[in-house]
Amino acid sequence: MSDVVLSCQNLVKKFGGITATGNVSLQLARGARHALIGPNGAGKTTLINLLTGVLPPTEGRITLEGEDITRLAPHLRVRRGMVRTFQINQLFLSMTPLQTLALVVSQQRGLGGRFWSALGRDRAVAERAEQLLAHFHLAEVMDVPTEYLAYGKRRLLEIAIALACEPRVLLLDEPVAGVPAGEREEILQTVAELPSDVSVLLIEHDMDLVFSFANRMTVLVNGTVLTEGSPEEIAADPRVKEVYLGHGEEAAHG
Amino acid sequence: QAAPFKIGLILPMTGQQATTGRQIEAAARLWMAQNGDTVAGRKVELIVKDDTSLPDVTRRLAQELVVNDKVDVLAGMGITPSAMAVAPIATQSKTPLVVMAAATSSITEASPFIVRTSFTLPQVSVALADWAPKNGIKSVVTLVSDYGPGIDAEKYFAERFQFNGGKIADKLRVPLRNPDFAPFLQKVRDLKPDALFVFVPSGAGAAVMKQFGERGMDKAGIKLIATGDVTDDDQLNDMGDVALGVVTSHHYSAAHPSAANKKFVEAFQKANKNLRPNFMAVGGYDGMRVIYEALKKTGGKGGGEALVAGMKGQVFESPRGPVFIDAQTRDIVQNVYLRKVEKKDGQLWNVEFDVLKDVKDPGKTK
Amino acid sequence: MLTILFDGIAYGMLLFILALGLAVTMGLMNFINLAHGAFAMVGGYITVLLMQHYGVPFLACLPLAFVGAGLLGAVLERTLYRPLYRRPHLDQVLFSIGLTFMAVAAVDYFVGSTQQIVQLPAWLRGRTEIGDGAWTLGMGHYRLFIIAVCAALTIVLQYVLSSTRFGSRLRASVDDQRVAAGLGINVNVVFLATFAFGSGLAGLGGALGAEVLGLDPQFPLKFMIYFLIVVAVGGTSSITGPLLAALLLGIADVAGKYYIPKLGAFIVYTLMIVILIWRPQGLFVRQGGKA
Amino acid sequence: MAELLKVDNLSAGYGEAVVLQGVSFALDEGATLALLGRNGTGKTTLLNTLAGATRQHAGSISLAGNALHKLPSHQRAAAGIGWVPQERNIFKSLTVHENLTAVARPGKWTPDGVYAMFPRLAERKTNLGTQLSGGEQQMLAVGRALVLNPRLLLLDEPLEGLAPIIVDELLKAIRRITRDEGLSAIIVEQHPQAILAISDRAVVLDRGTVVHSGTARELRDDPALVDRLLGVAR
Amino acid sequence: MPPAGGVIAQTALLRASRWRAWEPVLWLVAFAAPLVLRQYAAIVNEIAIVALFALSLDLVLGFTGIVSLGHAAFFGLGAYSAALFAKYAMPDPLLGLAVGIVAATVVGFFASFTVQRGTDLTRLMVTLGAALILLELANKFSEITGGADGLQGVVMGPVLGKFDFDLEGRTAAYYSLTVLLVFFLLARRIARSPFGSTLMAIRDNRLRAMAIGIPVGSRITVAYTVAAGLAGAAGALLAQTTGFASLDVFEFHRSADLMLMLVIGGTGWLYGGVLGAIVFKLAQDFLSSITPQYWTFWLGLFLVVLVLVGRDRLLRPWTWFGIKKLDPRLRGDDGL
Ligand SMILES: Nc1ncnc2c1ncn2[C@@H]1O[C@H](COP(=O)(O)OP(=O)(O)OP(=O)(O)O)[C@@H](O)[C@H]1O
Ligand SMILES: Nc1ncnc2c1ncn2[C@@H]1O[C@H](COP(=O)(O)OP(=O)(O)OP(=O)(O)O)[C@@H](O)[C@H]1O
Ligand SMILES: [Mg+2]
Ligand SMILES: [Mg+2]
Repeated sequence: MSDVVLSCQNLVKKFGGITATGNVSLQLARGARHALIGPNGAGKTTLINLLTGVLPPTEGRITLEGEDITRLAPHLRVRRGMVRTFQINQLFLSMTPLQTLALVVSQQRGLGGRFWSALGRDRAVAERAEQLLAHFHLAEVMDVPTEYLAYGKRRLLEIAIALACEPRVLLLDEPVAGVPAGEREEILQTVAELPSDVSVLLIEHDMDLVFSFANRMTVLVNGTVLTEGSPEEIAADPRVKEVYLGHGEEAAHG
Repeated sequence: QAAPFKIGLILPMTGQQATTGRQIEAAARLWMAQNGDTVAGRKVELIVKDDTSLPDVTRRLAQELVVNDKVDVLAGMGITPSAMAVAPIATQSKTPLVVMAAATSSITEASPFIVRTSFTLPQVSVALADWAPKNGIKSVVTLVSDYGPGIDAEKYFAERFQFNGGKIADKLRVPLRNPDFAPFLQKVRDLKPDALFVFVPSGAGAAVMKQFGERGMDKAGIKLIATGDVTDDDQLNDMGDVALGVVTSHHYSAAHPSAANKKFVEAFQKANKNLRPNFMAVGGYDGMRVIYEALKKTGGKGGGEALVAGMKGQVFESPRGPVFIDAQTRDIVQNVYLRKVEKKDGQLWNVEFDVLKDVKDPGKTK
Repeated sequence: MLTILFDGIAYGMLLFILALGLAVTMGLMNFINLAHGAFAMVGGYITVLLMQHYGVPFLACLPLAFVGAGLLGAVLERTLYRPLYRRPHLDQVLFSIGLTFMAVAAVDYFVGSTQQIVQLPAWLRGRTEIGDGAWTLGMGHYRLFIIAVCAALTIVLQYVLSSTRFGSRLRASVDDQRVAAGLGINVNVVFLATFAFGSGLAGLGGALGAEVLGLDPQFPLKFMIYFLIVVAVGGTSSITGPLLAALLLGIADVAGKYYIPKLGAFIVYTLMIVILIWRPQGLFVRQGGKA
Repeated sequence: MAELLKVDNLSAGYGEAVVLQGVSFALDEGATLALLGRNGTGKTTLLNTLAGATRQHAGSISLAGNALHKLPSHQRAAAGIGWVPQERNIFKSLTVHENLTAVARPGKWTPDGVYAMFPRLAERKTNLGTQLSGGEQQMLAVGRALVLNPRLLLLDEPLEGLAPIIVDELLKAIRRITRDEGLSAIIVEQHPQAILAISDRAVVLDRGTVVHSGTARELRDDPALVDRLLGVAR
Repeated sequence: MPPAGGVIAQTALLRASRWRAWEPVLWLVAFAAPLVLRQYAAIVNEIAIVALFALSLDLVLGFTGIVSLGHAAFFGLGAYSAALFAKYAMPDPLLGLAVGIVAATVVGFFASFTVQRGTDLTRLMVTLGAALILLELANKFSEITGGADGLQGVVMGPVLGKFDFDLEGRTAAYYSLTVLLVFFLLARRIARSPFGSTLMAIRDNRLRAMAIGIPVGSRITVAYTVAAGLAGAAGALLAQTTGFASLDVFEFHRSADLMLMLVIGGTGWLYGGVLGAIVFKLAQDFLSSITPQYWTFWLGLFLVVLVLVGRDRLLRPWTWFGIKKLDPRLRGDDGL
């Protein structure tokens, strides 16, 4: 098997007259820390939606570990290890963080169909949920229903859910937007420290974070790939500066 | 002083069938007001319950009335399924059940404790089927609501009418919940029969007649004939001129020309804000009479079997005319009248112009 | 043939006019107002009682039914409905059914449970026929009248909603009351006006429909299903959706009952289920983006 | 410069829960205030309270002499508040254009002005609110507040999710608007550096109370202080 | 760093599935009722049946977030299959109950595919339409079903070969209560299990549920099918204890009343249906015996007040649920 984990060929997505994704081909290597950047509305979120099966592509092919998953149902892609976070929080509002994580861990461990024992009866599940809560600073609010959490806490929960799925391929859509500066690095640190065979695709507009995190970058503009390369190459690319980075302070990094 | 004699009257007081319940309750109370509430030394007590036309509720209420209130007689029953659901209780507890409204033929066979004082649809439909061929009606389309009573009406009318040499051009059944009769009436119009025979539950009758007129069917030479439910006395007066001239057959008209009826109608209207009694009311009124008389016959002792025996074979002059309770079937035998809607003193009435005497329920002669 | 088509259209229009108010409160305001039929009933009774007891002409009764039901709607909105906008839909169902029960019993108490019958003026009672043979078109005058009123209403309403700012302010308020208010939209007034208008429409529908459908205290419960079908099939995001849905259902129902009377009762329900499974959002949803 | 906003001893929260307690500060016309604080300290609640979207328990807010706290939410826009909520809250059943026109008030800023500032939105004029990318929604939320032609802009994390190049432009635009048009702004941000650079004043909240209030320069020049106030408690 | 072994998390999680002190009390009272208050046996039976029916709706509505106004379809199926079975095959109640459950479950399985997609409104209407079509079918096939007159001549044998259905209705009450309890325990298990949590996840956020690998479609199918089975059981009980089945078991107002009861009691906590059934039935019985003509007014008033004042404050003044939920009205713009 090659060390390309996830790849797509000639993906196209049209919404009525709008082409959100136009002929994108992308390869995510095993263990990659890959960043996807591009101006607002470039089609980054759409690409993730296509990869995870939330949207059906108009054209093109997606393969995961060599298997064609273009038409595979979303939850089956998750079973194969592809997990994502959402740019706009998608949480279970009536559940507490603890219940949420216990549920996700149960589901991940194949216990989601169990109906004869109580949620949490399995000690290992509870333990993992507790670890995640502690790790994401959610322990003190673990019994508060999600709908009453402040935005930042919800954001943390959003990422915690994704990690609770024990991903092989992790797609992060602006995971730390709304998280205070101090905790951002910490969270991305957690992600960076995932086992080295886990591949991560990160969408993020905070260039400090992107450049410290990524070892490979793709720039998407108007639904097509503008360029791909190492962080240094991207930072130096004048076209990227023009359409995306601008000449502000951020561009100085990298 | 003997314990009071209790009558459990279970009726639909709310919902679609509410008018049935109101008419019967009012008539029962009228009977008691006119004839006193003590019979053969026993005080008569009426317990009214609303079953909202749900048979399982009817059954539970009957159960509770029998077990808790220890009623001597069950009465009422707005719709056939209610009567059917209560029948086993009547049998099991040996409590007479006087059916005052429900009109399906087979009800009286469901329990030996059932006595009926209303009517059956076959009874009134066949009368019309006898009358029609004699009056220049050779072909008919039937239009009935698609449920038990409607199918009864259709069946007995068509059989008798064909037996009498008439031709049934088509049989149409309309869903019970049918807001618009236009397509059915248009179909009838296109078939051009001599007459349209209609049975719909009272309430929908006005709509049929109106749309019949609106569609110009009368001008196209089609007559409207129906069972008396369509020109229900309860509403007839509000129907307006569209109802004029409609020929129906039924066992009771508020315009029945007899002293007994005059007295009944006047008293009923006086007691109920000028509400006109209809065929439901007379069923309730006569039902009370049957119970009273039976109680008298037992000398105030009551007892299920004795009461039913006392009810069987009663012959009396009802507001609707002479009636008797067939001792064998426990069903009512009565005259069926042919009536035409006419205007008298600015009010619409079902004026009787012909009568078939002592009609038994043809449904029992199978 | 043509007559059947005409009857179908008229029946559809009638359904539409009755469901229109619901399309406004439910579709636009996102409030599940099952008491809609009660407002229609109020309109119907206003008409019947005014005609019977005060000899008010039918045509004059229609606007009065609209105003009467609208006023009632306004009063109830201010006193009872308002706190419920942001409640779960199920609470709204509970509340509005309760209100309907009360209305049913109250009308029964005050007016009685018998059918009320509207006496139309003579000029609405007739019928005109044109053509002959298979292509005869027979038009009941009253049905023509319903079609005309309905068409006029649709045009006015569609204009108000799509071309004025009121429409978008209303939808904004429904989408997010809190933020709409924070951005300067007087949500209370917008809702009050819309609700009163929707109730008024229901009243008008009741006044027009009483003639064909009959009128008794059970009216709101008897016809609730029909209103809901129209709104569900038409989708809840526009006025034209329910209109087309009502026409479709009306024509299919009338034609079906004419040609295959045996299946009479099944047609509407089957059609509805098929459409809803095929297009779960309703037949005519608002399409975003450039087509 | 005249004082535009004065918040005095403000307490507010959700339902019975009190989130803000005794918050007081003031802001001059044409000045920009950076509102900082850790997660969940009540920054959003403060902005929402100014916009009238929470339950206020005590205290007063005056905007150019008007007692804002006495006005219902919808009249505060007329009084001069322009609000960009944290979760954007784009009206989902309205198109981009309708999102702007539904709330617009007469004044210098018109939908066309917004389109000039965010050309991206012009291309998406007929998209429904939910059919926008995250960043586009953010632009629309800012535009929607501008067409209210407010005197005081409340920006809740306005830079979140915007491309760097747009961030630069937006910061410049905010600076220009406050400088040239005399508009005031309160900006909540997680990134103190970016925002302190264009702010005149800074307020730091912790657990619903003001723990620091001063000039923006003061904070910018004292990283240690920033770290003490905003650093993650470990 | 984390405290060893996840003890804290586990205790917190299991708290939700522990029996509260009042629960056995409630059931004891229920089972004592037909003995102590003999005259109420019949209504206890009726309440137990609708409570089971409501429990079924709670599984789909309260837990999975699928609204249904056609639940009477399964209720009716259960009722007719049990009645027909008793009439033509065997009068044994338990076998008949099983037949009713199986019939409803099978149809429920196929019906579950119609509620997979769409909005609340479309689901409401599809389910409602399905029930009405069944109603019309039962009407059309009157040779088998007895049509609008109802299916008569259903004679039930004794329960377990021992207990005859008596006139007072005590056997019926115990029979229904027992079946209710059994299915309640089953539903309780399901609701507190990981499976139950995945249903709630689907209710809360379908998109996210998919994104954590929950097979949304098949979960809905299972939940709906199980619920249909429970509704069928309730219908079978009704037919068996009344010895009668008629078309109204399919009627719209059965589903509507059911929804009212469930919402009165509160969705999503299993006891909602039971509580709602008790309150609704008793209120109806009480009011209609006082004023048989106008009781709907008072019932309506009760519903209106219930909603305006808030169910929590009226019916559930206690707080065993850890965090007390804020009244949703209080969130948002009631600024001064
Ligand atoms: N459902 C939809 N219908 C129509 N257009 C859509 C839809 N969803 C997205 N778009 C458009 O497709 C384009 C790509 O959107 P996408 O969300 O992928 O952008 P993005 O790169 O994630 O941007 P951002 O950085 O702002 O999040 C946008 O212009 C958006 O308006
Ligand atoms: N709707 C609500 N109901 C009850 N409490 C709430 C609600 N929204 C927020 N809170 C609580 O109010 C407190 C302050 O929240 P707020 O959103 O104002 O914080 P913030 O400073 O904006 O945080 P962030 O940086 O995460 O956006 C938090 O403890 C939160 O749990
Ligand atoms: Mg995006
Ligand atoms: Mg915030």
